Amino acid sequence: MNNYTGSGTSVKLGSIILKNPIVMCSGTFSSGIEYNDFYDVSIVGAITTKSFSLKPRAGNKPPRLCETPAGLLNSIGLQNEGIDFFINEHLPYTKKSGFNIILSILGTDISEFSDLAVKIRNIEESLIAVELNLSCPNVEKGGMSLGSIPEEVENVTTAVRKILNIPVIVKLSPNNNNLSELARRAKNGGAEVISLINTVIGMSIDINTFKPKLGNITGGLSGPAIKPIALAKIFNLHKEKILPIIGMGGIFGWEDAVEFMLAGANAVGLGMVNFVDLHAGENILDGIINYMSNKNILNISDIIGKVKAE
Amino acid sequence: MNNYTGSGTSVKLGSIILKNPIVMCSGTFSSGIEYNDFYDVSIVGAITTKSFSLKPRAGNKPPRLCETPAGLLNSIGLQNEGIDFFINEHLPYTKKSGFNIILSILGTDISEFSDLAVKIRNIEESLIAVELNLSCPNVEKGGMSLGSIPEEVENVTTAVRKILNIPVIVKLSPNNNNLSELARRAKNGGAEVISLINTVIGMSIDINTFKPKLGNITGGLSGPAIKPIALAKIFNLHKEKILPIIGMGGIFGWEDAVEFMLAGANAVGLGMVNFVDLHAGENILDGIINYMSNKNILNISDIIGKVKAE
Amino acid sequence: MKLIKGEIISNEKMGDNLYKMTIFSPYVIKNAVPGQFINIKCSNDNSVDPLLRRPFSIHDVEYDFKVFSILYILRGKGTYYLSKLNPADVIDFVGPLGNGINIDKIENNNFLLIGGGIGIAPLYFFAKVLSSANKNVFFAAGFKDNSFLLFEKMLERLKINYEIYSENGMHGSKGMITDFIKEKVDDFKNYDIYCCGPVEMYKTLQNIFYLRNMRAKALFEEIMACGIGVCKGCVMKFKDDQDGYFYKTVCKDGPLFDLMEVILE
Amino acid sequence: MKLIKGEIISNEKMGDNLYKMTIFSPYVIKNAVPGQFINIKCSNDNSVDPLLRRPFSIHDVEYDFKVFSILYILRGKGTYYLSKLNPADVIDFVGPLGNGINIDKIENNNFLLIGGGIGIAPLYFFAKVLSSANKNVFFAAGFKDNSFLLFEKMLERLKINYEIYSENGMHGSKGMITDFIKEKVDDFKNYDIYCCGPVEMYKTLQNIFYLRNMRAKALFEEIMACGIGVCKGCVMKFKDDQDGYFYKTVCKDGPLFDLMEVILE
Ligand SMILES: Cc1cc2nc3c(=O)[nH]c(=O)nc-3n(C[C@H](O)[C@H](O)[C@H](O)COP(=O)(O)OP(=O)(O)OC[C@H]3O[C@@H](n4cnc5c(N)ncnc54)[C@H](O)[C@@H]3O)c2cc1C
Ligand SMILES: Cc1cc2nc3c(=O)[nH]c(=O)nc-3n(C[C@H](O)[C@H](O)[C@H](O)COP(=O)(O)OP(=O)(O)OC[C@H]3O[C@@H](n4cnc5c(N)ncnc54)[C@H](O)[C@@H]3O)c2cc1C
Ligand SMILES: Cc1cc2nc3c(=O)[nH]c(=O)nc-3n(C[C@H](O)[C@H](O)[C@H](O)COP(=O)(O)O)c2cc1C
Ligand SMILES: Cc1cc2nc3c(=O)[nH]c(=O)nc-3n(C[C@H](O)[C@H](O)[C@H](O)COP(=O)(O)O)c2cc1C
Ligand code: FES
Ligand code: FES
Repeated sequence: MNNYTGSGTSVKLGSIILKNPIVMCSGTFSSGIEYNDFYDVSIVGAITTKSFSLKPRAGNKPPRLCETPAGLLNSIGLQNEGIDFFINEHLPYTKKSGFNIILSILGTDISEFSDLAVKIRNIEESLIAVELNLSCPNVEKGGMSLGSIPEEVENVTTAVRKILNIPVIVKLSPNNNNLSELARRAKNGGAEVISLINTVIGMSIDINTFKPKLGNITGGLSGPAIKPIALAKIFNLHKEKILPIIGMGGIFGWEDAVEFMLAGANAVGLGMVNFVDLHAGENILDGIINYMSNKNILNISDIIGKVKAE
Repeated sequence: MNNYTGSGTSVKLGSIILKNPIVMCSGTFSSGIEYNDFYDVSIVGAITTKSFSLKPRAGNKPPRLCETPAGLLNSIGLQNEGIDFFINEHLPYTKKSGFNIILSILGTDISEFSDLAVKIRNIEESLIAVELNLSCPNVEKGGMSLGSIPEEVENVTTAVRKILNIPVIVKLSPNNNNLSELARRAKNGGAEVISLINTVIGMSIDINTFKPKLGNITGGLSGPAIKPIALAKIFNLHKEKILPIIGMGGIFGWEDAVEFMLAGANAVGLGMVNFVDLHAGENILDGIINYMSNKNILNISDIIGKVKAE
Repeated sequence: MKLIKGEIISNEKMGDNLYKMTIFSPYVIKNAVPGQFINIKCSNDNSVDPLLRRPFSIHDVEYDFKVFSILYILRGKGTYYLSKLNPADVIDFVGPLGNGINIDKIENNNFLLIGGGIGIAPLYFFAKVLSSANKNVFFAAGFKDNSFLLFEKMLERLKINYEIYSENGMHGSKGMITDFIKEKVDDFKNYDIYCCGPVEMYKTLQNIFYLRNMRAKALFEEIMACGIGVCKGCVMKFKDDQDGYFYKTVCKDGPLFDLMEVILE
Repeated sequence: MKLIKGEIISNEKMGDNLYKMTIFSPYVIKNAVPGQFINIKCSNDNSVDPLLRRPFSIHDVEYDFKVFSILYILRGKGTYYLSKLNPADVIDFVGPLGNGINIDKIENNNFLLIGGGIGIAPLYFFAKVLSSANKNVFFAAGFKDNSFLLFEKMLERLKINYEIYSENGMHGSKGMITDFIKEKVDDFKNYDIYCCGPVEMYKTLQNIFYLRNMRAKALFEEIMACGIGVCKGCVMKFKDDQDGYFYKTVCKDGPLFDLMEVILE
């Protein structure tokens, strides 16, 4: 096993400094506790928690999962036990274990986000950052998610920023055409980092029963299938130099992680790979470190955005 | 082998009647001549030709292909020998062999599309329909493709419709958020059918050379990887009942074809599967016919849009 | 629970589309209780087809040889991959997973196990544990046809009481195992009841037991992704204290649940 | 060209990461000419990993036994899959593909074949055909190391002249085969020259031949999708009559091109 604390692996995203670029994606790593049975997950740069809302959410009706070619469709529907549960049940453990936590929060409107921020103010010092998951459908906005409406992205970010002192990350969905506008609005609102991409809308149908394979009819596609799509989105957003990016979407091996950094990701998010390789965090970190030594790369941050694309 | 002409397999798309729902996708089947060495391709419902422009196009610089998980990235750049070549070299063969040809055409502006239509007027009676590929980047519109601008979709369709008497199909790209608006505009312009989806923008990078794996940097993703994405787009567009749909994107087996029809496709497009299964046309048609007899489905058109999604 | 590379000791065809794989793993032997399962990567190291791991119940455990086995039906790509593996090949799995049945906490001496189809796989492990603890076990098993013929031999060796039904009558009595249960249910009033089988069986059993105010536990299946309670993908519906409902994960909160509490839809 | 299911007769390791697979196919035997290739599905029937077929040159043909072979290097998933296949397994391939070399149309009696690395694979088939037609053949082959040792045995059996170079000197003379060509090029002034190897070799050869106003033909590789000229994916750049350029497909217009016409970048 390699040495994870060497400064060569550290990356900077706005005012956030991670000891290495490995970030666990929201919803695929819970708060890290379960995976700590498999390896010491405090070694990774950061763990983004499952998105927590103000009150518990039951989530969507099952079935919630469906495998597709090199991909996974899910319609979990953001089931979570509510922010208080995180604060009372998970946080003591993650603090004690030295996890680097990015807390993902989820609201249906500005007021829910503000209320969440107020709750977080008391635990700020135990977090690296807060990530705004803006993909919850909003009833007032005709079922559109806040994250697809530029003004809302700015307003929600501004509101949270006002209450909290820790860095704010905004997570965007690839199902929008206007990612650079959304990222600019996030920046205007005070966000320091963009997380990209969330899952891609997809669907699957059982040809015997004629029923959609997901209880919720459509769901979000993740996994290797979406990797080229994620890379192109990150490459294009990076070119505009709006904000640093945590890049994710289909990373399965260390080679993929390097590819994302070359495309312009300042850090990389590991999502559903954790379900298949339960040691993905340490394996991918190891791979990156070996790559660095084979290629004589002193600082991993030197390769960010270095794809030769004139 | 099954009997392909039984009326139970026929489908109607606007005024187009296909003897079966199998349509070969543009760019993946040339004009059918090469595949005719493998099986009698006149059995399929229709063959969409490679997109032809007014003058020959050299295409993009290689490499033009890159395999991704369950997907294929391509940046062919619409290399083609020009419409005259199709008329003089391919058409006599396709006529003689009884292929059902949908001619795909490609222009950078209305005037190129009009000029193409004028050329086609003389050969109209040898074609089932003409398909407008609006994904060519347009210099005047700042490199955006015509197909992403609602008014342009309408204007180009109107222009072609004025010149030609055969049905017009408009092919849309999934890289747009506003598919239903684009489809409505196509309908306003006189299109009878929508083809959906073209490839999804993607990218891949060589981590040893730091170079993009495609000479053109980004490319279009096709294959099984995009199947759930295509299905969701087709399902959503079908719900709006704007125009009949030729659904495509990642179909590999007959089961996929059935899935697309359940989601709302009136006919199904076979794209890159032809590269892997060189008999895909007859295999998938056979599969559908067996499915019909196992399930006692008398007319395949009875299952269109019949996914149970309340 | 751990990520384990286990060597395959044998991988045999047991019947039509039915296979039994035996794997060497001191860790599983030491830690597994009946009802638990393992989550297997069913493709080569770098392959993504199939992408997700596949869950299989622990079917049998031989403490002396430090091997356990799974009994599996050929369904799709994952099980096809498994069926092609040979002794000395290595499989990559996570386990043991799920809550399972801790027999030390059970006071009753009488047990009725009801298995439908491949549902007998985990119940066999339970029956074996119960029988070595000298409990009184009755195993009621129902199949479609005679593809589980060899399973009867295994039951015989356990020296427990059993009854086998098959829908087409080719194995045991003709009929559904739930018909047998319905008829004899009063004989089992004071038994601890454990079931494993398809949803239709569970619905019938819920009705039978509900009318008699009896209880039972059951092992459930759902499509899984993480297998460790993280993704909330594999949930089942339960009534809550008010008039609402909530979801529990099969992989972590289950797969063993109180049959009478689950809402089957 | 046809879609064929061919039975594997043998699949042997020939050297480090080097394998030779022999396949029964009367159709290929009857139709293939040197330089042509086959496009193999390198995954199980329903698997999409890897997705695309993989192209391999026809390396040898044994007319008496109606078998042909490919010589392949272990690179990634596709060749890994091939390397695990056994005699009696069946592979699904399309072929023979590409333009190839029709020897009936060649008048010259003297042939120089220049192979770099795995590039010797298709040239061997050509050498065999030429030698049975009693042509005068000189085979110049260059390798990195000694992983192609067994290939020399095959050349010996053909009873042709040859010269082998390896970069590390472990097989034949030490150095690049292009050094040898540069030195001896004037001996081959009146030969028909055919090459197959990496791009760097081609660049060097273009220079050598250009200065002497010589010509040569070469077999090229590009990543392929359809393999039959449909997708325009596998193209190489050529000068056109004006000052421009155009693209030809390797799979259909090639893989044999005039080395002096190709623009290498
Ligand atoms: C806790 C648990 C224990 C199980 N124990 C056994 C056992 O002992 N023996 C046995 O034969 N089978 C068992 N199963 C079912 C087994 O997991 C499926 O048969 C297997 O996943 C099919 O995979 P496949 O690739 O061959 O089929 P595919 O058709 O390719 O499966 C497609 C997808 O559906 C999922 N899937 C399909 N059927 C099931 C199912 N019934 N449950 C969960 N996921 C499913 C797969 O994970 C995959 O994502 C168990 C399932 C669970 C949840
Ligand atoms: C006309 C032709 C003839 C060939 N003949 C031989 C031969 O006789 N022996 C031999 O060992 N190899 C030959 N090759 C190269 C061979 O096709 C590749 O080594 C093989 O495709 C690698 O597949 P993989 O899955 O093992 O590697 P991967 O790394 O998984 O390949 C990834 C992708 O790149 C493509 N690819 C990689 N390398 C090449 C290449 N050099 N040419 C074309 N596509 C490539 C594959 O098709 C695939 O899409 C030939 C290639 C061509 C075009
Ligand atoms: C089961 C599952 C649950 C997820 N839940 C969340 C979530 O709660 N909040 C969020 O922002 N993203 C969520 N995501 C999206 C992931 O964080 C990630 O953006 C996406 O899966 C792409 O990465 P991947 O392909 O590596 O999985 C979820 C993804 C999966 C597969
Ligand atoms: C190599 C290649 C070339 C293509 N060329 C065209 C084209 O010329 N015109 C067009 O409208 N679509 C073109 N397409 C898109 C296909 O017609 C189809 O919409 C897409 O590939 C999705 O289907 P698939 O996943 O089944 O391949 C091309 C696709 C591929 C893979
Ligand atoms: S499979 Fe992830 S919670 Fe059960
Ligand atoms: S591989 Fe399609 S044209 Fe050559």
